[in-house]
Amino acid sequence: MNKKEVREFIVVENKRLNKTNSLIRIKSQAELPKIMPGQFLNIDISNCKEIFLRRPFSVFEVDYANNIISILVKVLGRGSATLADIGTGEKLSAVFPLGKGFTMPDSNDKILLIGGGSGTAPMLFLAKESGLTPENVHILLGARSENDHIDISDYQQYGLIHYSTDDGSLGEKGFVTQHSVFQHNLKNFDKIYACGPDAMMKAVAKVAKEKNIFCEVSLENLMACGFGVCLCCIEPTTRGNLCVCTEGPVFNINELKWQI
Amino acid sequence: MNKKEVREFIVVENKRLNKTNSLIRIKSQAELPKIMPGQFLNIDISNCKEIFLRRPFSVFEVDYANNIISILVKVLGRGSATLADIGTGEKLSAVFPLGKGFTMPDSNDKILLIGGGSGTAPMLFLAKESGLTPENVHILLGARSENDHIDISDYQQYGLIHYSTDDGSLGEKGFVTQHSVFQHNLKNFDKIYACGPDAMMKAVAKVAKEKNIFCEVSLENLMACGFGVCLCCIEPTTRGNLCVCTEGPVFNINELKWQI
Amino acid sequence: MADLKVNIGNLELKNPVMTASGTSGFAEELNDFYDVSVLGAVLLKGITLKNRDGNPYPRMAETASGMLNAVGLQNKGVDYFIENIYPRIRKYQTNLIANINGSTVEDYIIVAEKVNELDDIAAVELNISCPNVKEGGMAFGISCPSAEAVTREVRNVCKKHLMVKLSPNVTDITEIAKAVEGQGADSVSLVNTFLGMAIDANKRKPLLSTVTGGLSGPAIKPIALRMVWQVHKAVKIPVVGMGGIMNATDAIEFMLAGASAVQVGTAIFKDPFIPVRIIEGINDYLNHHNFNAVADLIGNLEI
Amino acid sequence: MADLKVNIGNLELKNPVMTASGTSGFAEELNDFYDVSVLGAVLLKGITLKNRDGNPYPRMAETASGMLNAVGLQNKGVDYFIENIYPRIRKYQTNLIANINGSTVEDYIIVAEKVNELDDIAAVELNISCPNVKEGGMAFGISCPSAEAVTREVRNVCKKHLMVKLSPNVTDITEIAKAVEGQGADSVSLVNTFLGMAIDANKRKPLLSTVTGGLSGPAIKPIALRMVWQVHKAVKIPVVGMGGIMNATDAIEFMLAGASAVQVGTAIFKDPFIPVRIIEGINDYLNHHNFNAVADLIGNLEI
Ligand SMILES: Cc1cc2nc3c(=O)[nH]c(=O)nc-3n(C[C@H](O)[C@H](O)[C@H](O)COP(=O)(O)OP(=O)(O)OC[C@H]3O[C@@H](n4cnc5c(N)ncnc54)[C@H](O)[C@@H]3O)c2cc1C
Ligand SMILES: Cc1cc2nc3c(=O)[nH]c(=O)nc-3n(C[C@H](O)[C@H](O)[C@H](O)COP(=O)(O)OP(=O)(O)OC[C@H]3O[C@@H](n4cnc5c(N)ncnc54)[C@H](O)[C@@H]3O)c2cc1C
Ligand SMILES: Cc1cc2nc3c(=O)[nH]c(=O)nc-3n(C[C@H](O)[C@H](O)[C@H](O)COP(=O)(O)O)c2cc1C
Ligand SMILES: Cc1cc2nc3c(=O)[nH]c(=O)nc-3n(C[C@H](O)[C@H](O)[C@H](O)COP(=O)(O)O)c2cc1C
Ligand code: FES
Ligand code: FES
Repeated sequence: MNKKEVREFIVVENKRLNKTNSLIRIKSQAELPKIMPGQFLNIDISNCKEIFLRRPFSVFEVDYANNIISILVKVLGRGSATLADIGTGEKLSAVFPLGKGFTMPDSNDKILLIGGGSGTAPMLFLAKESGLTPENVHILLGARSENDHIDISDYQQYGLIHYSTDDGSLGEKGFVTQHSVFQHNLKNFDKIYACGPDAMMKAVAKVAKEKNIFCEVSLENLMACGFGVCLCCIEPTTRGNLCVCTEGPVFNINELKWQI
Repeated sequence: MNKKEVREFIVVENKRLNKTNSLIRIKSQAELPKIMPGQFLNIDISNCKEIFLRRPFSVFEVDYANNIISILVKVLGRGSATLADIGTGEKLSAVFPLGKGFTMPDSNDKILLIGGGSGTAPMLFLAKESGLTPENVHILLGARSENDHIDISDYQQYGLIHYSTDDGSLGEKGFVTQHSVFQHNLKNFDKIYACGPDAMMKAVAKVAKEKNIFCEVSLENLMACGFGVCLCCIEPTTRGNLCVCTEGPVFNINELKWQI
Repeated sequence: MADLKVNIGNLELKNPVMTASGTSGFAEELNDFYDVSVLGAVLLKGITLKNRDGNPYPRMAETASGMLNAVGLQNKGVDYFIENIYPRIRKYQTNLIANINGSTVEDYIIVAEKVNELDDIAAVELNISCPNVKEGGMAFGISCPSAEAVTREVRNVCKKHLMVKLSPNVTDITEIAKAVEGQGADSVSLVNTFLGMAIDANKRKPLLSTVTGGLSGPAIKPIALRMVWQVHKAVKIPVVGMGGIMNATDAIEFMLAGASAVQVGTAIFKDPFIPVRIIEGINDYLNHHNFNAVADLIGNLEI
Repeated sequence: MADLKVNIGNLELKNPVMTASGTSGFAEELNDFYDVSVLGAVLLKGITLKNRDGNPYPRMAETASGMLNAVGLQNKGVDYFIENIYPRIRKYQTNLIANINGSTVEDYIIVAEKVNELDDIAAVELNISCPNVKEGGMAFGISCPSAEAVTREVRNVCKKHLMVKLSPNVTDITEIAKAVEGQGADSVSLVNTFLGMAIDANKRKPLLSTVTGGLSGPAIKPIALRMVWQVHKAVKIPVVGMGGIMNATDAIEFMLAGASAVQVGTAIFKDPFIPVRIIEGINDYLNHHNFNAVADLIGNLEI
């Protein structure tokens, strides 16, 4: 296994993408180790008085040339709100790289990436790193409304982008599982990957299981340590209770004991 | 007694005066009540994760026209260090005005103001507000070395400034009580006021007591509430244990039970 | 506006937010900031039979999300209170509750008898849990027989609502709660402070003159909440909850755990307006979650 | 470099900094960050006779300057440990200490006997203070007779240094400490977590699947420090202190209060390097204050 570290980064950019999402780029002095899509950082939000533990965030992008890691932060509570306000030039300590990444697709695979809410980052990172031609990568993002979506037109070079919104204000109306790509073309995909709200992942997993399509999901269980010592983040699996932070966050849906 | 308030101010200036002292100006939207020299604010240092309670700081200057209060912050520990780094535009909550001020001098009094360390602010405020002609106000500031003194040449309009330093790098060498003003001319003064380290105030009080000169000191006992409800800040006096935050911080030395 | 009234037995409160004893003086200090009549009740600073100077300075040490105090019940005695303080504060349109203390059972009895005569004192909080006095105090509150004895004797003389304040420094707080309930307590309030200690590593000395002191503030909230929940299940009399309440959410958690009302203590040192904001915040919560009355929250936790 | 060696009875430590059980896995996870041989000792995750799944998710809730956990001793049982984990970790050049647990006294005895056979386990920490299991656990540690019984029985079979880990959820921790000392404990370690609770006010549900859990972190430090001080004065065997230690100053405070060594727990979740920095910080403190040896700090508090 890779050595893990606690490293201090400097915030080099913090861009508000919409009402609740920010893109934060952090730079390290030293070289970065190889980071896989699905892996995450555990970040010390040091000037939030109300929180005590670190907060986990998926890696969204890695710029190895400049030693920069990007994350997408969705404001959910006290810690994420403070992080979303961090200033350029401020220091940020992260424990990384944590967790195991996604099973990378085979070179002739056609894949569907489904993201929602705070689960968008690992999906886009996987799209970029998949090494597949854009036609074989479909990215389906769900949100409540157009305003909740972030602009990801950059990712057209890595895949075909589909949107769904609860109110129909962008892309197709309804949940991601009601989207035409999902409804009609699911059998075309060799692998499905999903990250987002529990209900979304379960809805995806249910159909993937029925149709017997390979499907991995990335879980966001509450964490204390992030590196396997506290046993707080466990998920019941066919191999017993496993730590999401070390054995995950990515799991094949066939391993999970979800009631779906 | 004056009504007390919890008010939100905006930091309009933060100037580093020397290695450990900063001048911070905070502005209120609303009009300021009359504040007396010796009174203080209890400040919420909201982005210092390590501290829980507010921290008391004396009022250094009041600009009633612009609703601005100034304080002098000497870095001592975690809270004062964070406060000294506060940025312009940031919010700052203060409970104020707290405590009772100094007994104001009579119009024909000659007074000696002795300040050291974090006790400088109330002395300078008193010099300014005394209403006396500059010849009748002597300001004696003590510090370890020239670098620990702040530049107070502005205050020449309010009084005669004397310095003492432990190493003789500015003014006379030695403690404030060894300074020539103190040694030779003490009997000329009708009132002595002092604020600073305990040892300094006690040395001043000892001599004032011997020579039977009116002398008030401003204490800096540890405080939890700052407005008289916790009884943590008490000082033994001839009237029993009194709260420094409500019955002080200014006390006549004859009231105090100091072993001097 | 939701219905914020709660009853603690025969004690009626306009809302469930009280300020805790030793953290709100004799109500006057808070009244310098706002009209204390908005509060459900004010618990007065602990009083004893005779004048007490309290413990020497330093009496306070800050800790992570909390503080230690070793005030030691400084007060001028019950007679001074009756002659000099009570006449000034009796006008406040809120429930004033006397927090009574003693080194011996006899002390408690005499203070309780004197308080009987004060029409504008709504209730008595029997403090058997002060960790900062050498005699009496917490010693009464950490064993069932002594808690029973003092409660029984005070109950015999006390004509007012009798709230017994429990110490958290025990193996099983429900045993003590049941013991005082058995002796006629009208309600229990919990928790008082936890016995703690702080050290100045550089000076190699304790930070408090008394070495140990009482821990309060958000640090203790999870333990206090657990105790309130346990006691609520164990007794039939109303429970008044406290320990680290800083905002309306905290207060609501205590009520869901079974408290009929709450006391706000250390939070007042951070901001004397916190009790007022908690009242407003509870009202907002009730509206947002479609409750008509705050009383509907009491013990309303889905397990 | 000051002399950092300390002896806990017959147990020699290169320095007084251990990592606490349940917060440092089986040492391997920390070894991903740095060489664990720099540590005085590593307390291994609690083991039981049989496989335990632990409690359902969610098992964790953040609190002010602390956290609640309700892990419930998830582990694969002592045999799995011996066959699969011990062979991998025995190579670490630090004292590995097994934290043993049981639902019954017999459980404890069998686990202790099995651990006897493991040459590279330096000592046994007898956990009679886990608040997160239905049977056994804390129940053993909160009454003198049961604490005595389990200590006596394990002492009878245990050939290693026997450290007994005490629960803080008691009225008088010195009574329990004296009880286990009387039955042959070589040392005591304290404190385990405080029983606490957290509630989601919006959902009106407990945040932990088990309703209550164990509170750890800086929030509990003042209480833990007081208990270490009391126990140090009450017993002759060495005391190992813990509870909210985040930095070298905290660790030094525990040693001044009477701890011969310390354990670092929850702090590791914030930063796995904290134990290493504490070792460095203690060394700096000793140099700065002109102490030759860390052992000079133990109980060196001026009252
Ligand atoms: C492996 C992993 C990767 C993640 N990647 C991202 C990412 O790329 N971008 C992103 O925006 N978010 C991500 N998250 C979620 C992120 O960690 C949480 O949103 C954040 O911790 C919330 O902290 P807070 O202080 O703002 O919320 P709090 O104020 O602590 O809590 C607000 C609410 O959120 C819930 N909550 C708190 N922490 C978590 C958590 N870890 N998981 C689920 N619910 C939680 C609380 O129960 C509470 O209801 C990830 C989480 C995990 C475990
Ligand atoms: C009425 C009053 C007026 C004051 N006016 C000023 C002022 O104008 N300018 C100024 O710079 N300072 C002033 N002080 C002192 C100032 O409040 C403390 O320096 C500050 O609280 C230290 O906080 P900290 O978090 O930096 O220190 P901490 O990290 O909390 O402690 C560092 C060290 O300082 C000691 N300490 C902490 N608080 C106090 C305190 N209130 N009094 C004495 N020692 C303390 C601690 O015991 C510790 O040894 C005043 C204090 C009082 C009571
Ligand atoms: C400085 C201080 C003084 C206190 N004095 C008393 C007292 O006189 N009588 C009493 O019953 N409790 C006293 N307490 C305890 C509080 O009333 C309350 O029980 C405790 O602080 C826990 O609540 P909190 O965390 O909200 O402060 C005191 C607490 C503090 C911090
Ligand atoms: C997540 C977690 C798991 C724990 N598991 C154990 C355990 O298995 N055995 C044990 O004796 N103590 C266990 N503890 C208690 C710690 O060892 C320690 O006693 C306690 O956390 C106080 O120290 P701290 O504040 O430094 O964490 C656990 C604590 C935490 C936070
Ligand atoms: S978060 Fe600690 S084991 Fe996963
Ligand atoms: S600081 Fe609370 S009474 Fe003075």
